[in-house]
Amino acid sequence: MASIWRYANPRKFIETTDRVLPWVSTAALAALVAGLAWGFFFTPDDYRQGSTVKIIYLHVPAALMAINIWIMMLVASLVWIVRRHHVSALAARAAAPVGAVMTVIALVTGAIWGQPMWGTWWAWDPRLTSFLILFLFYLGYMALWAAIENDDTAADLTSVLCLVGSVFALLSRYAVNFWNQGLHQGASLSLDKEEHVADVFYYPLLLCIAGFVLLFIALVFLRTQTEIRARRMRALQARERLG
Amino acid sequence: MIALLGRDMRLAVRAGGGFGLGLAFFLIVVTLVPFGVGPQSALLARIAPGILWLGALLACLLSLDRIFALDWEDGSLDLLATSPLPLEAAVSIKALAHWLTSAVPLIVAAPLFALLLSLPQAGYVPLVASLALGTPALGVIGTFGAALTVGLKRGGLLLSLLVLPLYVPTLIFGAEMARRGTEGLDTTTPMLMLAGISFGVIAVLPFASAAVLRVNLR
Amino acid sequence: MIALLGRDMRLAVRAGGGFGLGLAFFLIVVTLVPFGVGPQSALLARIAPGILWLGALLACLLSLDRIFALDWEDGSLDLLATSPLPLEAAVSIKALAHWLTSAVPLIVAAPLFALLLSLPQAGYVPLVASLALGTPALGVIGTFGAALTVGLKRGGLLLSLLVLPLYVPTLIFGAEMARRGTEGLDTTTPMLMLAGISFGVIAVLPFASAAVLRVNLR
Amino acid sequence: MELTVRDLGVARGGVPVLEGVSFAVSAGEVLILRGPNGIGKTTLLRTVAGLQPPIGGRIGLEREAMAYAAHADGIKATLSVRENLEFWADVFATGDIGPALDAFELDALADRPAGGLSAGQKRRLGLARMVVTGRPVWVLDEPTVSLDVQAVGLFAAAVRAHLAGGGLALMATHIDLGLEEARVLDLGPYRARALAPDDFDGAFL
Amino acid sequence: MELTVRDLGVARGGVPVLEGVSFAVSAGEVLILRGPNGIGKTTLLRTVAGLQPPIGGRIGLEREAMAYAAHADGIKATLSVRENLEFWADVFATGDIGPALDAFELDALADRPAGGLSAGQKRRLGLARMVVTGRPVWVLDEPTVSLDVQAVGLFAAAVRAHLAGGGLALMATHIDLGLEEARVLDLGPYRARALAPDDFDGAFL
Amino acid sequence: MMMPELGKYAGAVLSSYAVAIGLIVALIVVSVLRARRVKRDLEEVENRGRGNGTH
Ligand code: HEM
Ligand SMILES: Nc1ncnc2c1ncn2[C@@H]1O[C@H](COP(=O)(O)OP(=O)(O)OP(=O)(O)O)[C@@H](O)[C@H]1O
Ligand SMILES: Nc1ncnc2c1ncn2[C@@H]1O[C@H](COP(=O)(O)OP(=O)(O)OP(=O)(O)O)[C@@H](O)[C@H]1O
Ligand SMILES: [Mg+2]
Ligand SMILES: [Mg+2]
Repeated sequence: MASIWRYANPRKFIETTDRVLPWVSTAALAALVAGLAWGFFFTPDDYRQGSTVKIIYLHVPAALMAINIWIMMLVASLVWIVRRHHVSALAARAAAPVGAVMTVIALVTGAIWGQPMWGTWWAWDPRLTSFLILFLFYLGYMALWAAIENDDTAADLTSVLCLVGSVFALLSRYAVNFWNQGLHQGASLSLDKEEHVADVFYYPLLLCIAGFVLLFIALVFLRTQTEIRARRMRALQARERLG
Repeated sequence: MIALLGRDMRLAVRAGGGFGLGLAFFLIVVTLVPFGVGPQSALLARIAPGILWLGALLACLLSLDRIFALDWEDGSLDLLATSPLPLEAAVSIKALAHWLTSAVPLIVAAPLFALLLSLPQAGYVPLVASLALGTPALGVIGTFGAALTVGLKRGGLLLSLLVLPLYVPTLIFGAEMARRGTEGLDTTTPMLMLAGISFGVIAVLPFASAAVLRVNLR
Repeated sequence: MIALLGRDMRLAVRAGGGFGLGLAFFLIVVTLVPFGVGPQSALLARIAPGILWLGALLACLLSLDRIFALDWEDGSLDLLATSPLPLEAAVSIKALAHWLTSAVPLIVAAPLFALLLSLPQAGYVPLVASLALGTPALGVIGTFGAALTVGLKRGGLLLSLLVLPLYVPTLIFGAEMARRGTEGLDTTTPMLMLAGISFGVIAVLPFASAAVLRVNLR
Repeated sequence: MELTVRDLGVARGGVPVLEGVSFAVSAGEVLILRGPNGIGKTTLLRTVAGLQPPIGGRIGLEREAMAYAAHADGIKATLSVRENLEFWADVFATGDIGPALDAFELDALADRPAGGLSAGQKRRLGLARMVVTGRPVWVLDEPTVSLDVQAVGLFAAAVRAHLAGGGLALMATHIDLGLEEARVLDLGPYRARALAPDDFDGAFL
Repeated sequence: MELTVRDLGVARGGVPVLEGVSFAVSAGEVLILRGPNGIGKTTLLRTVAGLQPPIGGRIGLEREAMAYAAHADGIKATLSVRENLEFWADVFATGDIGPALDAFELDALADRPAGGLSAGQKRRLGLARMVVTGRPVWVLDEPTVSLDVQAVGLFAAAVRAHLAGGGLALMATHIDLGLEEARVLDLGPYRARALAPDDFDGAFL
Repeated sequence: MMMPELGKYAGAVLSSYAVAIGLIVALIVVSVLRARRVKRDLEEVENRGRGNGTH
């Protein structure tokens, strides 16, 4: 029985993901459409927030994904540093733009939600602020990948950046909490956990989260394949030129 | 001329994302201000026009040394100076390329950053207008500074030092125009001054820059 | 080791005035703020600790790319990497030299600038203390960023983009400590955090920087 | 077309290095400047190319006739070989880069980013730029540094083609370029004399 | 002391350029690498000097024994010639720079800022650094670029002195260095072959 | 399906759905297009390698 590292072989990875991709993407679309439709059309308004509560089906899954994708990139970077499997470095690269888009969605939906709820598009609330910082990390990570020509060098450097960045992201989260303490109670305006857990909102939300997760998996599979092929293509072209 | 513009734009875009990075720097300066100053949005709104102008100015400043330094280091500047292109034209085109790659994205994205600093709605149009009028002056003045310091190893800081005082009038009128606009006051005077500075500077400074560059080359 | 420190300091001083320029940039940023924000001293006093910290951070940032870029361009870095000096030591010494030449003058001069921004008397000691505690972290983090981007042609803006989010915790605690001190509140927590960040970063990051540098050299 | 230099004096960093240099190169000729390191060949060539003013004498040809290649090649690492050349072809309004690519066998490298070239390949690109300028006077500073034997041959052929087309060339080098027809000028005798120590005003020249 | 290289493979920019290079240089010997521009001499020397990892084979000497001189000289323009050398003498803990200054006739230039040197003078300073390292293995990439004939002689003498002291040298060059005793290795036969297109994993090397 | 009554927040809800779904769709489209293009290009390069026997 081969170990899971088998799938770190690029060819094996492409073969396997080619087989699962149709299923994952179908499931992702199904869950997303069902969850969003359920949430949008068939849930009641909240008595305090009115119809804006429907934004939760986008906002919360996107926020969750934004954080979890970074964690996934961290793990993939560690795998690259320790075991030097090319697929994991490329998977981290493939995931970053997805994570960045998720962060943007969380930020934008949050901002749109904030306008009616808090009367402002943006407040320097700790949670919002740490998301903005996370977005900056995504930007820096992608910019570093884009700026370096040699793929292995880029993989090494971005992995270290991801590692160091994660430590600092945690630190920033703590720092931001400290900084805004007692100055501005923006956070207290958001819903308590107990309130929105009301089942009517909860189940469609779960379905949406599942849809986002599946969508992420499908996208990462597809994009990793692309990165693998692009990398191989660059290698082949470089050798061709050697003649 | 178009060849030079095309080359400079291409270089800016290729050298690790010319467009995006100036923008990112602006974003980061704007993000850091609340960390330093505190998160109260009333306070932020009051200083927003000034900080936005400062941020644009610094983002512009940081990329100034790219204008000539790279061409100097690899010898292209010597070769350009011996080419049929008049140095005055080369300098103007380089200023234009710098403005297109570093200032235009800022102008477009300024409203978004204004949002982060809770600038009142009324301030958006004057802010963008003042940036659009003022940044060409920043670019041309900066090109002059870059030409002055081009021979010096890593003249970056010296460049900032020379250029920043020259930026003062532009900054004053620009920020003033944005602030007055925000508070609903009349913006004609600062706007005229800003436009005057920009046009004057565009008409005259390239000659000074070219002269200075010639001295630095010999 | 001392040879490298000596050389880097000497280079910083000779290359058009290392000490003076960081300071001058700080001065100019601090001077431009009132132009951007308006001259009311109550407002200025409120934002003073934050702006001073921001100014120090930006002055530090602007000189970061000097740390390795020059040595990279002229080939010294290759030669240093093949020398008996461990790269970790070289990186730490370069961070130290950067701190000595760019941050120490700022710390010494900070009270003067605080005066310009009408910071209340009570704020002087905490401001200087916070800068003294926090700037080493800025230097070491910046060295890491510089090591990351050393191979890239004019990676200056990318460097800022990578480094600024890493600066957030230091800035928050530093500015917070200065502000609390100014308002007469207790500064223990931010001070401890700031010291913790500085020591942690000094102990760990040079290894990451050296590793990254080795990757960039190959 | 003739490049005549009369009694030229050149200075570097404010210090005169060569004085009283005279020579003439007419169309179809090459003049090779020789002299030990530091005698002032680079300084002289920069002066002839119009990049710095002479401290004395005159250069009998306007700078618009000259194309200059320095120790550094002015190559943009992120642009491809073709883009690098095309840029100069546009600036000099000469259009076609095909002959330049051919002359230095750069076709195979044309689409590579110039930063990924080896030292000698970069140099070949730098020399190809001269072909693209279309100017009659080539001013070359150690053109064959880092070139292998075959590439030196390419260079000699390119120079001969340039001469055959009515051009002329002035170059400094320490090594043998395989251009037997070239005249050689040794700069040794023209070294600037040290200043008379009581010539106070002279020290401000 | 012997530098043995077995079956070495080197890559640049992720692309293998040389494969299966083997040679041995023992104390008192010089090996000169030859090959056309772009064959991979620089890459090979960097690998031997320990700046980049080989993609195959092994190098039978630790990098602490080697001193490397690249295309670029690592000279600080604002420091004087003496300060430049003294810095490296301190880093390599060898102390005295007198012999190095003598070997390349730099005494007269010792207090000049290095930025004001001519191309050949700079190169002499770069080579003087090798003397200062005190290391037994010299790895030199085109050492005599820009040097005049007399300076090439100085270089040959310095190499001979190094060999006489039990050192050895490995260098790449296109021109004749006046070192008749040197062995020459042509790199032509070791050019890496293009990849078999079906070797999928190989393209990740 | 009938449109639910969104009340005075219709703008907010609809625009956040529009933005979010738009971004997701754009991401998917970009990913798929790039995947196709790279796959095709790679095949071309591989075939070229086999065809003219550079190996
Ligand atoms: C730009 C603005 C915003 C950002 C960046 C943002 C970010 C986040 C983040 C990071 C989470 C955490 C997900 C988790 O940990 O489970 C979250 C959850 C949530 N947000 Fe926002 N948010 C924003 C604005 C808003 C607004 C205006 C509201 C509503 C008034 C809101 C309501 C919620 C709710 C109800 C949750 C789920 C709470 C929970 O899991 O405890 N958010 N948001
Ligand atoms: N800034 C300066 N101040 C004083 N002297 C200088 C300065 N720059 C260069 N020199 C000197 O001027 C002289 C001429 O230099 P130049 O580069 O022209 O020599 P070269 O003949 O081209 O030498 P090489 O063959 O080494 O390239 C040299 O002796 C050099 O040391
Ligand atoms: N980033 C890169 N990607 C692909 N190929 C590269 C890259 N950098 C260099 N090369 C190629 O690697 C080869 C080896 O270059 P190297 O500098 O080692 O040659 P060299 O033998 O030293 O040549 P020269 O005599 O011109 O100095 C060259 O063909 C070069 O074009
Ligand atoms: Mg010379
Ligand atoms: Mg080489």
